[in-house]
Amino acid sequence: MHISEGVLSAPVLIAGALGTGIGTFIGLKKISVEKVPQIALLSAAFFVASLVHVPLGPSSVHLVLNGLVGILLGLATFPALLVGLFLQALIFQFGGLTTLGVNTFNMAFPGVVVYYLFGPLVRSSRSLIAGVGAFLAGALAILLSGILVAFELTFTGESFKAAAKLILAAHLPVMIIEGIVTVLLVSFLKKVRPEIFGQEV
Amino acid sequence: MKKENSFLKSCDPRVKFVLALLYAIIVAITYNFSLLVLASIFSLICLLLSGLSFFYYLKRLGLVNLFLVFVLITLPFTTPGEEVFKIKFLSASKEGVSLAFLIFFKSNLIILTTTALLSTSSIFELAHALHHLFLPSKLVQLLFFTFRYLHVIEKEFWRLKDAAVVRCFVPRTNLFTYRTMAYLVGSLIVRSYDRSQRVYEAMLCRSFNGTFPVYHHFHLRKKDILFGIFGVTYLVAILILC
Amino acid sequence: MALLEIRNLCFGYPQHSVFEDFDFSIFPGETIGLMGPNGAGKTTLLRLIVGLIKPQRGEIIYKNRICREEKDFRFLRREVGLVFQDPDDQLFCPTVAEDIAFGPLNLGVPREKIPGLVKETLDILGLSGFEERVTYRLSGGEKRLVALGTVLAMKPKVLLLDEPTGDLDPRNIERLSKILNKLSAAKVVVSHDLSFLKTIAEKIYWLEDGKLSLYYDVSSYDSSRLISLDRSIFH
Amino acid sequence: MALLEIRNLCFGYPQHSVFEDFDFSIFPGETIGLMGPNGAGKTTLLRLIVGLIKPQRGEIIYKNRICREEKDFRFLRREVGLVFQDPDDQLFCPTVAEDIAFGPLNLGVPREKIPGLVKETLDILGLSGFEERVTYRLSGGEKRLVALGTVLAMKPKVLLLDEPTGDLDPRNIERLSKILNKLSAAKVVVSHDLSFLKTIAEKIYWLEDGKLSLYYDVSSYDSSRLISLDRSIFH
Repeated sequence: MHISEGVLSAPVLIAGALGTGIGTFIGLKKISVEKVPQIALLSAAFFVASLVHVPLGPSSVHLVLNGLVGILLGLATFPALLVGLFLQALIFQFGGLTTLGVNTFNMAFPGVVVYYLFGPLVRSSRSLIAGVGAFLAGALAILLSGILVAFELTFTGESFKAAAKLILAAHLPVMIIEGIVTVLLVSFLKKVRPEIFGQEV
Repeated sequence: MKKENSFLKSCDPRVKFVLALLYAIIVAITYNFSLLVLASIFSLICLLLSGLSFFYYLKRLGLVNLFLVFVLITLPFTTPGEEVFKIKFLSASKEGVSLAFLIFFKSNLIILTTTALLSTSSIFELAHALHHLFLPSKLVQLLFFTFRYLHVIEKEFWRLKDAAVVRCFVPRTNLFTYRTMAYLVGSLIVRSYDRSQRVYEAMLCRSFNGTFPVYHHFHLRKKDILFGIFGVTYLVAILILC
Repeated sequence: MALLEIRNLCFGYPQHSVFEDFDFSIFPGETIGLMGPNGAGKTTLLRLIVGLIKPQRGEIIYKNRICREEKDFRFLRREVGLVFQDPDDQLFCPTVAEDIAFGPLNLGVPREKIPGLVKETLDILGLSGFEERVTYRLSGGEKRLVALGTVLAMKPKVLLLDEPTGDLDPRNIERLSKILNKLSAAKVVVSHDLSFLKTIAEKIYWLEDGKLSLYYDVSSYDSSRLISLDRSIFH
Repeated sequence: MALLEIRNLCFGYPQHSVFEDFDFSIFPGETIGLMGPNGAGKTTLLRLIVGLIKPQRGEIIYKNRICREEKDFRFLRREVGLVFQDPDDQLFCPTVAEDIAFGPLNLGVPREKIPGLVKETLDILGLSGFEERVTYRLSGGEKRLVALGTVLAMKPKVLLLDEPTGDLDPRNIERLSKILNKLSAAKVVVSHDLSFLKTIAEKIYWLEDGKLSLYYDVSSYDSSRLISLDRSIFH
């Protein structure tokens, strides 16, 4: 979920921008020039995937997939998502310039975390282990994003606590769906193009 | 939708980007109501100079996301203070209502102004501007490629979706639907990955040697400089005054 | 009586109109070839028939049912199958078997009948034993055949094919033409390849400026003669 | 003397070999057509020539220089241009002008000469005034021409084209053939479209099972006759 402009306090915005700045700096260093088109096209693919609405009962949720981005791109997750969110801000007015740092951090940091925690599991040749790893990666990345958003709101002011709880609760069903979709996606990619998992930067 | 040749449309994207960023920062971090009123004068000027229609802005504001709704409906009830109204056992405070209003005002001001300043340039122009401002070239290249192939990949996705629809696919809340969605997205990822390799090869075939040549250069004209100076002065002035 | 009929169809983009009061009908079992310059609206016509895009005015009638809303077209799509120009657009499942099973599963074919149906479809295509192959890694020719198979498995009454010969070599084109000739479904085939169309279609129409004109008629002409039309592009 | 020569080339994938002791040469200014079944290795051959994939054995010799390593191929690619099958792979810059300028800028053409070069290239293609057009919004036919332009702007001595007619209609094919006939560069054109190849090539070869055979020779045959080869596909 993208945090809108004008909500968070200055210290939170600055911390988010710093975190994303450092993450992007390290990520860019890891991307060699010949990898630029690859990261960019995957970033574009995930941008399009995030527009996909998945039915959930009478309503629908849109995919986030930051867990899978993390697994596939490792540290390059930061620049890839930064570019994606920047474009979303320009094209749809989702998020914005001042919240770009915070929003990127909220999605990319969990991606990098699940990359280190579950990357080896997902890469396992045994499909059960890979499946469990993929579910945890997909679900935990969302949970972590939700926790970060809630934390940032609470830090901005005590009166945002209720909103923080609501938003965290809204993340729970998304978490399950993301977990399932990530499992299915990983099994698809492993069958069709296993090389993709060997290419993380 | 866009009127041709408005002032902002012909303005240097670097100037516009700097102003948009400065404006967004100042408005985002303030809780001072009089500063917001002064800032809205700046917004109004930008709106008038943009040449974009009222309807266009309305559409943009309509997209204000779910997030703001969460914040706005909870704030009046969670902020302690003098009670103004009550819904069942929940009491809304005066302070809470005014905080909710302040955030709503700030959020919309920023959206309107950045739209006026940035939607009058194409994304490619903005990316060029960023290249000339301060961003590392690898990040700008990433931005270029992502935006360029966004369209290709989006069309690819709609064609795949059509292929599913033609074969009588109707999305529902079940595993079959989730699997189908995963296959569609997975296809997109695999194809993008393979295309990226062909794109890199196409670059090699045109003697790419590791540095991206830049073709376009911007030229600051007098009116760009004047607009920039006016904007920065005004924004800094209201920040100091309030 | 026509199986599928288009009446007074109007469709256009903001800049230019593609069809104005366009009429067209398909009878059971017949095969119609469709030629015409790029951008004449051949693909658009096929997409209009299956309701992927909706006309501004006019009617698409399938089995006497006027199709207007999505639910009407859902009914139509159960029996009218479209094979896309690019097989990569049509195939999105990991294996050939899953791709072929996708349509029938959506139609509610019981799961236990699926393996038999997949096998039968692959046999028709001459691709027996391809069930577990990864679709994405098939050759161009094989992909085209599987894309056709994904629609055949739904046992369509009308088959719409958009440039099915694409980048096929002569051998594969012949193979395709043999498969198509064995099918009993009515077919509308869009192609630039006249000699291919001649092997499968009874009538070939030329679509240009939103108008259809008869271009070649197998039943009334010697198969080696073309209707002589004064077309500038053929100088 | 041959401008580009391939000697004893061996290349294969783990499952099957594509070329074994393959020989091929291109002389200055000549145009060679290349046909063959899907998967015969036509695209692979073009990719081998420009060094995007490296052969297991054998030599690619350009202007008497044996190309083995990446730096040799960098030298070769300055003068041997490949036009990809899918123009979207080739056009990766925002505007037409930038895309056409990309190659020349990499070759070190001075910046002040670029606008003139871009204009000149667009004039050749009949796309004058297209400089500031956004590439992803071009039509399919325009994209193909611009993709050709990105390579032409580098003034290649050898031009390799992979299925340049793609989904073009007869009108655009004729336009392409006129453009190609005006160029002085040697050309190798992979296509399934024999009638198109006849309008541009002096010799057309058939590639199958890693072997080339002469299929059609403009210089020694009447243009309406095909070399009669006992090919099962033509029964």
